Amino acid sequence: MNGVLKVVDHNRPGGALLSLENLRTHLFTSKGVVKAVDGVSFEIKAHEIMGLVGESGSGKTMTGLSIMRLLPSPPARIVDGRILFNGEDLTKMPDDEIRKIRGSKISMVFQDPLTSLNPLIRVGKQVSEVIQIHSGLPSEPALGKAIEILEQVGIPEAGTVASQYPFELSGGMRQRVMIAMAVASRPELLIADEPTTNLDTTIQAQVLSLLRQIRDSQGTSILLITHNLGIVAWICDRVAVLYAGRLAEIGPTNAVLRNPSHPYTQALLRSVPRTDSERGKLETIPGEVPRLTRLPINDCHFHPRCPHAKSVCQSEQPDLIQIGKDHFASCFIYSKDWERTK
Amino acid sequence: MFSREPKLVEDSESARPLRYEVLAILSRDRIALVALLVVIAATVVALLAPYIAPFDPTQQQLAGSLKGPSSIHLLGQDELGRDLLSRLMYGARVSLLVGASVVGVSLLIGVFLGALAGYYGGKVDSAIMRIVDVFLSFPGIILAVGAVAVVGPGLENVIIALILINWPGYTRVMRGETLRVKENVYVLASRGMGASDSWIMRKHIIPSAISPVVVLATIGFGWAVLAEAGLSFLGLGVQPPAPSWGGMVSEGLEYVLIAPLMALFPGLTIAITVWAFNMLGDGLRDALDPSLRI
Amino acid sequence: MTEPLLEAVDLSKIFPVRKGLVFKKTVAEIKAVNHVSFTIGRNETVALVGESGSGKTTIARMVGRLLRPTSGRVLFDGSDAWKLKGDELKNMRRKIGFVFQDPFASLNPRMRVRDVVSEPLAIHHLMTKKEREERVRDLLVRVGLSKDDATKFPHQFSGGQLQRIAIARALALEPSLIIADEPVSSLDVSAQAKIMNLMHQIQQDLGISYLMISHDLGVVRHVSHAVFVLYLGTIAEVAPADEFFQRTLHPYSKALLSAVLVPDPEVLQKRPPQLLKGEIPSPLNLPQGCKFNTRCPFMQPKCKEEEPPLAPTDSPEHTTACFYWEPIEKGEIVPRF
Amino acid sequence: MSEERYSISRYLLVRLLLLIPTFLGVSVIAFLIMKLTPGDPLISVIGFGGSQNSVTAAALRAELGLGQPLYIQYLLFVWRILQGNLGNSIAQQVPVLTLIGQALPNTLLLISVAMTFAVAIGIPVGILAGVKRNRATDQAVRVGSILAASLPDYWLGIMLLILFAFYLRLFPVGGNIGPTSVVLPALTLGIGLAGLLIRLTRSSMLDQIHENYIRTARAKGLSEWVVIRRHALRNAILPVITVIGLQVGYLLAGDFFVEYVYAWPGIGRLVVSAILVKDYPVVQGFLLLAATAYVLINLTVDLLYTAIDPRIRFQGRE
Repeated sequence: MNGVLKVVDHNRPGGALLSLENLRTHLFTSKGVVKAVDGVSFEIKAHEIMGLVGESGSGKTMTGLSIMRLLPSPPARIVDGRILFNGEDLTKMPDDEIRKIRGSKISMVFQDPLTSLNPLIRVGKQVSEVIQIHSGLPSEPALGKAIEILEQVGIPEAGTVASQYPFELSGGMRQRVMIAMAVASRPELLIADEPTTNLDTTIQAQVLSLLRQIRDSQGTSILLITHNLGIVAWICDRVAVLYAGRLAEIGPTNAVLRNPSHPYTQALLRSVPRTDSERGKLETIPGEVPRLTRLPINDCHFHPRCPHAKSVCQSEQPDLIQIGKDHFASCFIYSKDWERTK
Repeated sequence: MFSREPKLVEDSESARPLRYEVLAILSRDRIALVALLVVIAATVVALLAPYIAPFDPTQQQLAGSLKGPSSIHLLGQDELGRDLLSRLMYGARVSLLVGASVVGVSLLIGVFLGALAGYYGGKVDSAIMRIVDVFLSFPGIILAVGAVAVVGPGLENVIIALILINWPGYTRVMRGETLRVKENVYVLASRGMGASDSWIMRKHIIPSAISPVVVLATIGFGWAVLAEAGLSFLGLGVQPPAPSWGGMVSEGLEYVLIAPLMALFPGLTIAITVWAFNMLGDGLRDALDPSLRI
Repeated sequence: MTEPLLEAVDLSKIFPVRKGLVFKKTVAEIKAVNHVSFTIGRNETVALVGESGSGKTTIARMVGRLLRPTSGRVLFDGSDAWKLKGDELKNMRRKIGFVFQDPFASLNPRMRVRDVVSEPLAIHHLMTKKEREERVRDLLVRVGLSKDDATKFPHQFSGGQLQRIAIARALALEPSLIIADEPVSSLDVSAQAKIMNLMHQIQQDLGISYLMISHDLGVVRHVSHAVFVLYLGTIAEVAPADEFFQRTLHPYSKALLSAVLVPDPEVLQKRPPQLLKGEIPSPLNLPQGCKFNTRCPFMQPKCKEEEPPLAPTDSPEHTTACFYWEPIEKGEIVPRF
Repeated sequence: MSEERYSISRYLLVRLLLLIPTFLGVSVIAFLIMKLTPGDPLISVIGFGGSQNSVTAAALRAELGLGQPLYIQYLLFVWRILQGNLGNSIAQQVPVLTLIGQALPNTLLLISVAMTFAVAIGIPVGILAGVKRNRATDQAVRVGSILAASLPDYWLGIMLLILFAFYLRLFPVGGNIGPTSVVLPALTLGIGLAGLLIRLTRSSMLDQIHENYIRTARAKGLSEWVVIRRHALRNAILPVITVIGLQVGYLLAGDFFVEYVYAWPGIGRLVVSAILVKDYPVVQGFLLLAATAYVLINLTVDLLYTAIDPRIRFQGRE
């Protein structure tokens, strides 16, 4: 098709830290194949915070777990595509090599810090464990370093906290411990999966600002998985919007949020309740998120809910089309012959 | 708790009434299905024993004493020449009757007292659970042997003794489940609509708390069969000449060096039957109830 | 002004913390709610806003007669809700409906939608079986579901659809007040908007009042007429919604409002979220004086000694529990971050 | 730290106090179970021993307070227990404590060998089955372990006896006549126990392996073996410990079928034969012993729990 550019350009110098090429991660369940991630491509550059947004079932967590190679298997499996990290394909990497990368070069912060921490191990030990395996430090100095890192992530009296158990800490503190574990080996990439979802509003702001500080001070790239467009607006440099396992739109945060181009992004933004608007009804997206087991292969998955849908949307899958500088949307509206299409 | 990602298994089985869950589990779990078939077969044999047994189980035929399997006596004959197969078939009646009545009554008592203790808490709970504690602090089988020894051997007494040692377990599990279930928001919602305690118990607590108790009952059935056979082995169960599996093992013990099959067959029958109930319970438990793992 | 539908008068709730396995004695108290009063008018939505430990859910349960207040009264339609008995109590129950946060938890997964929605009718022995089925179908259609959904089980629906079922159930007895505890916070953005619109529509059609509990000021903005901000069981600020979102006076309300991230990078650049220091104090160990003093950027010596009362401001119906709201607003006290 | 120790000793004290009502209940049952026996126990005793004359019988009657009202008999019974006197065996005219003291070491030996065997087999196999969930290995282990737990132990005992003692002549036929005597009875008990432990370890592992913190451990870059050993196993072992403890309590006499088949001179055989001849001082003594063992084991398990799981430790302090 004319006017269509590929997002991923390997030949660009000073390119991406991580690039996903046509990643497909499917879940093989008794009810059928769930195409959780179905051909997603994007890249994360050094020192940038990349937002990955979507609603339930959009495949954002599966994307994060695919990068970490931490998919629950069975039922999940990467069936196609490449994940290039510093030029190496993570999907092809043997288990013992990916293990060396996990927690040292790429690390992950999960949504629910209480259940994500081992309930029976003191938090200092949990942080020092990751230091020990990747630096080979003996346990004493590793613990000392762990306390240092706990301090760096804003935990007061880190020495005391280190000897406490997760259940003794508040939600915000637990998430700081998780972040400490993730940054202990100064990773190049930090994947944060809904890191503030169960936290209070004022605590959420603190944790997000901590993540930004980490990027600023250590130059860590961050893939921030979230459903909250406000979070994206505040701390992300670029954002990718997922819908039903596919990329709907990707671009610089400013461009995507101020000039949303995919009809889904547009509708999603309009349905966010905002404090700076008026009392009354919100705009909504008609219909429901589709069941992932029953999706056709060749269509735009958003077409049943799209106000602009034409017949082409039901029979072909749109490619990403460039809208502006670094800004792409996968919608036929931006194809040259949209006016003439039925 | 409020994960925004879809659950990996889209339609969780535990979110439906019990009968749907049971069907769904059995349709996937082949081994549990085999176990179910064994249970059904044992039940059919027990019910139809008078019609399908080739011989009268008490009919002696001294000429055939301790004879091995033959085309007429498929599993052979005992010391009095009685047909072993027929005796096993009639023995199934005893085993399953004991299993059903022990489990049935213990289940009723346990569900009732457990729900009461868990739902109301406080003094009701303390009173019920202290009694349960006392019963649980004896080795159950010894208590049963003692109780039968006190009131005398016989089928009814065995049943009563086994109920006596069984109900506390059901009560404890039901109480635990009730404690968990009553924290559900839908119970609070029901109270907000003005529901009475008895409504909440009938419509919400018992239906939601029952599945681990059902698992326990399945396994408990196997346990009761095993226990009855044990008591009969000691001569405390059904009295001769009426056949029972445990009694047959005991009779076989005397001739075990001459005719080992006489003890082998009833033992195997017990093992397979108990295995089937345990297997079925295990299959149900894996899917139904993560909280009950013993 | 007509008589309010519901009046909460000086409500307090203290949870005792007991120690000991045999002889339990109270060793500490959690003051979950301290002297909270508010009224809800007819056809009006009142929002209680706050973070964890603010006591908002406790208040909702006391108002809905699910949790007995330690002191204070709840007047519903003029009569003391906690003194009603028998038929009068049943009558009050019929007039108050509930919608809870997580629809997966608040609907019994073992019941068909039909039985879920008609449960309140069955509890109150209303209508014949046939009439109930008719009513369930009407209710399902009213909340935007199909009549055929009546025979399905909850697991066959999405979170948003389940919340519609929960609303249908709350409407079954034609209540005059619905207490909604975080009704949209566990839902996806697009489902959130739909549920909020549905609640709005129902209010317009049926003239229902809502007590809306939420931590999300964006949601509150769209549905409420009056806003109550709670911090650690105490009211920090009360204002009509339109005024609140124009002009907040209490430092906590300001911080809370600024921490709500608007999905617009330019707005956030102009007005970045204000970061509070520290954690929310434990309700077991409440600060002396103003409860917000440990985190307040405008804190003055007096705030550590005296607890500020909820006092009127220069604007009608706008009250706040801060000694220094005026100098703060005029910029006479500079924040320390 | 001192506060913690203080609270643990207090916790212990409270737990011990809570035993009083349990013991009262136990003593009532121990008392009643034999009191309800129809007929005069001494008749069976005299019939059994054959050597007692009517004078002995009268003395026995007086000692046991058999002529008194029931509650007096009960109070006498409790009074004697509190003095540490469990009475004499009617059948053997020996103090009950002596009989129990002779039998207990044998039973403990049997239980400990059986339990060691069961733990050595059950826990590793259970872990393996849990890690390889739903593969062929797991299914085979599943069928086998449940079968092992379903075998009637008297029958299994007989079969092992025929095979190993009569045909293969590897082990002695019965009694406790040397170190090899314990092998067959312990194996008989151990097979069922191993089946139980396999099931339990497996499901407990499965519970843990799906927890979020296991994913975190993997995300740190730990190898699968370290994830299982350092993270999953520690959490999974708690319910297994409970069951091992309870089983030890249960087996104190629950192994009597095995003791019976192998003529093993342990508690189980002592008690069951005492029941059968209505030698109720022995039965009563045993019931009290079993209940004491049960509660002490429970207490030990609870303390182990608090040592392993900090959440419980802190609840205890509250």
